[in-house]
Amino acid sequence: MTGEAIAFYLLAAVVTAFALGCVLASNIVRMALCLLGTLGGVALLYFLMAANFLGAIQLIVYAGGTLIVIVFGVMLTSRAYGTKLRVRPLEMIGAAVVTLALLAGLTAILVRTAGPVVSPSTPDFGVAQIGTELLSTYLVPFEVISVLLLAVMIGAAYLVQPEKK
Amino acid sequence: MANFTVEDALRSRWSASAKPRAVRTFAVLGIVLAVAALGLGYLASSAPGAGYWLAVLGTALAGVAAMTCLGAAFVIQFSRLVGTWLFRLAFLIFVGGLVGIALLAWVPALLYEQVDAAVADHYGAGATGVLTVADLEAVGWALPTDSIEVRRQGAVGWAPPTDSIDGRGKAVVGSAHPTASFLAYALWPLQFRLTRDILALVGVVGFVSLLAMFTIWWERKVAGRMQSRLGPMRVGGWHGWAQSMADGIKLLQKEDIYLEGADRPLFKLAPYIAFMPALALFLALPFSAAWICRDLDIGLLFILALAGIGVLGVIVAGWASNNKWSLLGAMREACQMISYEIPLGFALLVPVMTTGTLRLTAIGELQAGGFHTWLAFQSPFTLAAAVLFFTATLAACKRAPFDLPEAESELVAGVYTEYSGFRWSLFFFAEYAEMFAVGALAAILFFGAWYSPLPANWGAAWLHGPLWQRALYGILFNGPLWLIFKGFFFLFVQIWLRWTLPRIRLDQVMYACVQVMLPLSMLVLLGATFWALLVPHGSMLAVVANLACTALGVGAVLAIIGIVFYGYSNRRQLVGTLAIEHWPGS
Amino acid sequence: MEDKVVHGQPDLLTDFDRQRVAADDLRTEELLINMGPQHPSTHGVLRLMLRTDGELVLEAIPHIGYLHRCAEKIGENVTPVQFVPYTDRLDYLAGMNNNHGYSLAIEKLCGLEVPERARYIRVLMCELNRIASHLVSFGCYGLDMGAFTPFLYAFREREYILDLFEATCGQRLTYNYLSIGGVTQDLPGGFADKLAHFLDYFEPKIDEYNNLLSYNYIFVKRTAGVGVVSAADALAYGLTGPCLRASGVKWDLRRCVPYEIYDRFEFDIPIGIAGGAIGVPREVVVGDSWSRYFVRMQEMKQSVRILRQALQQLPAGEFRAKVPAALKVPAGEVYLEVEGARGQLGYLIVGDGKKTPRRVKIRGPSFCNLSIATHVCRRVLIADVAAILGSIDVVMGEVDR
Amino acid sequence: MLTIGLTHYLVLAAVLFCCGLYVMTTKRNAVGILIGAELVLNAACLNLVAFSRYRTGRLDGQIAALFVIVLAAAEAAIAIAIFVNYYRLLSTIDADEGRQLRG
Repeated sequence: MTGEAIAFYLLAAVVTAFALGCVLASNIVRMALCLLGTLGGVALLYFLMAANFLGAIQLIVYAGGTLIVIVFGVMLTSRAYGTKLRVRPLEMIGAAVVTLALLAGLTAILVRTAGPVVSPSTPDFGVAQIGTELLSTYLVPFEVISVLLLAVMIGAAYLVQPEKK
Repeated sequence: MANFTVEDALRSRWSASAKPRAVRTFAVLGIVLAVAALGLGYLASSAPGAGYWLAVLGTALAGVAAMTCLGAAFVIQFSRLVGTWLFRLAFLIFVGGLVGIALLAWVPALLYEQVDAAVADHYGAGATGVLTVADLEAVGWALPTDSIEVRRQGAVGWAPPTDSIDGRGKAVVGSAHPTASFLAYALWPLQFRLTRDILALVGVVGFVSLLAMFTIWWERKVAGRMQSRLGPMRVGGWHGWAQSMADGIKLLQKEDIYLEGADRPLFKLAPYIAFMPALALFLALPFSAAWICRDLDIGLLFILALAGIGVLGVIVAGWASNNKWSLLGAMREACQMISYEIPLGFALLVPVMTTGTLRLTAIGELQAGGFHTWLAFQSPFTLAAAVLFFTATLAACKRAPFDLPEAESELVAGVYTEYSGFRWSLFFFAEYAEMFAVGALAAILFFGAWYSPLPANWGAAWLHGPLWQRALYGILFNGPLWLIFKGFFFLFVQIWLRWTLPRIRLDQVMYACVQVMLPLSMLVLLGATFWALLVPHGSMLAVVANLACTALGVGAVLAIIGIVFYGYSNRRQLVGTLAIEHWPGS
Repeated sequence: MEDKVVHGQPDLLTDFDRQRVAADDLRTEELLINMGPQHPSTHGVLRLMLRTDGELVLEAIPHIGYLHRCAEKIGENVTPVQFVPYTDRLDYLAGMNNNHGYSLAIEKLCGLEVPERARYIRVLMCELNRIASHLVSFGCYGLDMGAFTPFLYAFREREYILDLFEATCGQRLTYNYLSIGGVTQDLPGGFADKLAHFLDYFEPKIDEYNNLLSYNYIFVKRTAGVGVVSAADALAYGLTGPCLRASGVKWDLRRCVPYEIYDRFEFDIPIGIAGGAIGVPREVVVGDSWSRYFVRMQEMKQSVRILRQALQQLPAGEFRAKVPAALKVPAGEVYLEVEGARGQLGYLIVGDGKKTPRRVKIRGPSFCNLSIATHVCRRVLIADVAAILGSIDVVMGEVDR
Repeated sequence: MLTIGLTHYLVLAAVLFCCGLYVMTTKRNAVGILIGAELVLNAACLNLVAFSRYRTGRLDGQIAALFVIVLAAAEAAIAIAIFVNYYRLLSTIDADEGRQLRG
């Protein structure tokens, strides 16, 4: 049993538990917290895969993001309507069947097509390399994304601005 | 004056059945945790890679928790004894702590290097292997003379010995000293990374706890002095130094109250969500080039991320309390955090851009050349970034004048309204830990990190001298004491501001962020970019700006010192005759 | 939700206000919050029902009566001399002023003549107590705004005044000192020196506190333009005291309807001044919280002036008129108002020849001043409610009586 | 089983993906659906990083994941803006019923 295996199984359990928490929670704030747990677990998985920068970014961006989700979850819902997310039993069963089937299918395919387990031979990339790559190989998508972010910022501001009467 | 002892605090609290129950609970918990720690430790010793890291974390946390629980059981069982004993020896403990910190500064250099040298001797440079106690016994304990130098230059943290330490002077091998046998047994565990990491984690946990306790007491003393009173004076001997300890014991025994209708799991969880990140960010916070638990190449991002997560605990606490004041406090906290992280991030980008690295030790090492090499004094923009950073951290730590989430005159106690006892104190541990962390971060990023204002190469010769010269070097030029000192300086400024300024209103907080700090920080970042592009290092303009900023910084420090000195020497005149004469009631 | 204009002050909207009004549009649910009876900034057991939209207070409704102690009814069942201690408990921060008003009313009804020295002692005590009361107001207001330190300073100075009171009458809070026909005992030896000493010490301190708190940028930003009460509104709601004067109405009973011996002293009536004048920050609007607060600070200076003059003129002589042991309240009715620390404190006493009055009615200034709270606390932030309440400076003992 | 490889991560990502899918289909709260979407996106990110680590040996996967994270943030911002508008139109929730403002 290697340390990586221990860590992976531990984190996988945590991530799965939190994801299931998201599924089972009926309260929006709890759901958001479970989401945070999942995201944190995934961030640790990134650390496990030596993607340190990505892990940290995940924590920063998603901590902020989840925060907003929670805040709006609190503000936009009330116990009367929002909290008890009433799910129709039929819908629930249907969704469960479909998702479980999908999961089973995916897992089966993944396991069957799994190649031999190889240890990664890649070096651990540093932040500098990511930066260099972003500004050389991936410069175009990088710029596109930044333009998109600007558009999103303006769009969101436009959407929530009070109506002129 | 009769001292208020722990026993006094306990006497009023314990019911007949509570004491044995608490002892039993703590003892059982402690044993379980100890077993868990041992198991995890065993796993960790065999686990390489990231799993090792997790296991170490688990081992250390479980170990600390086990020790805490067993200690609590012991203290509660023998509270009368412990109380009197503790408070008799108050001063000794205090002085011992100070001396301990001073000595600890050289542990990595003196002990770890020694063991590493022994390993290298035995297996050859660059190789790894495990020494037996007998091997260690054969090693003489003369200190490797230039190991400290190597450690300082290497700046490798507590990484495995093989990482970068090469070509260092060999330990002198001599005949077995009478104490060598004992030392060998004591030092044998130090050759394992696991031991060093656990020591580091225990050190971090201990430091954070002591930090919070000390800072709470200190804040009360500072507040008292600013308000022409004495502050805590009774518990303990000297100036009520044990006040936070007694408060802590009191808080531990308080009833854990839940509100009807509160979201209990979240309510219980929230203090931990707030506390754990505040604790964990110390893992990446360097106290000096060698004194760091994990020297991450994304250290700054890591700390920022954890600080962001801690806020979530406060928000969840406010929401789960089922109290409208708490909820309003949580909303304020959310507003404030989301807004102020942006100028904070921009301000942080300036030193990152100047130095070109996110690794905190690397940023720190660049400032070794004395006062004028500190990053804040490199250009007007870095200085502005330092000011912006400090202001934004005030808001991020919800300290006055940005303490809206707990604004006691508006929101009762804001998010903390419904918390009591231990959970309540956890929030404060988190708050003070974070306050110190941002202070230390300000020091690392802008104000010379663990270096004194004197250039570090001035006393370099002392590194090869006897122990006292090395210790003096550590005190005068370079070492964790300097970072702690700087961190506490910024902490003091935070305390000072809190007891001086009124609170800002919510809309003004948002206004200050969005309309003032955000554009300013953007301009500063832009300016710093152009400065880096257009002003070459060593050019006339750069030197002039450097000198001017340094002069400004020196002037500010001298002004503060002058004000303090003036205030202290004229305190009687300043307060007024009446206050001194205690008139006319006496 | 209906009116987008801040009620009663359409021309005083600051940029902040506009932002706040605009923020209204993001409608979230309305929240009913109980501010009090246990709340740090309601100064006692006031309970405010806040109807808020997030942080924005739509309406604040004061609920009072938590400290009702039947003072008026007790007044009808005890003799006037016995009732004096009860008046101490009305406005417990300015007990001397309460004693004063009641004593004056009874004296007027019974036709008692008070000796000169007693009148001067009364003025001394009332003005000292006014300073003490304003100091509490100043300190607590800082506390409401999140500034802790001025509170301790204010209480330090107040402590000296209380020491003076203790030396004089043995009490520090409820004095029972200004009694019917004069004062209960003469001033202790050395009082004049001690008081002069205190005044010399205290007067410069006021400027120090102005520099510390009144002109603090954050403090001004928090209070200036918040809770503006126009002069017309102030008069309509029956505001008196500093609250009225801050709205620009130069009305002080000590000067306008002089009672006791106040016509013998020279002093100014500080009123609220619009921002930009000397010593007034730019943001200040007449009648806002800062004006109310600052009027008190200035009044302390005026009180010091009065105290100095009274101390200089203090005559020798009797300290108390001969009051019949069984004082009967003659048939008739008297209504008398004095300028208390918080405004006009009125006593209506109806006698019918018995030992006890038939009716005692007290006009507590805080009660009327508090009534403006609902009017002003509209479309303000929760933090502003604390600012407004603190600047009105209510004492619940007087509101509930 | 004891050595961790690509398949392990892919299966975990599949689990995450299915959880997210389920949340998206069943929850009726808009914010809940957003949370489901975040789960799905995370599953995708995990895949990208795992492939980058175990197959390509280059940074491309990490950078793609970086883009996904940024896009997810942008998506959340727009989604929340839409929810606010939606709520503004249909704000029929009783204000003073029991625990106000609770989620």
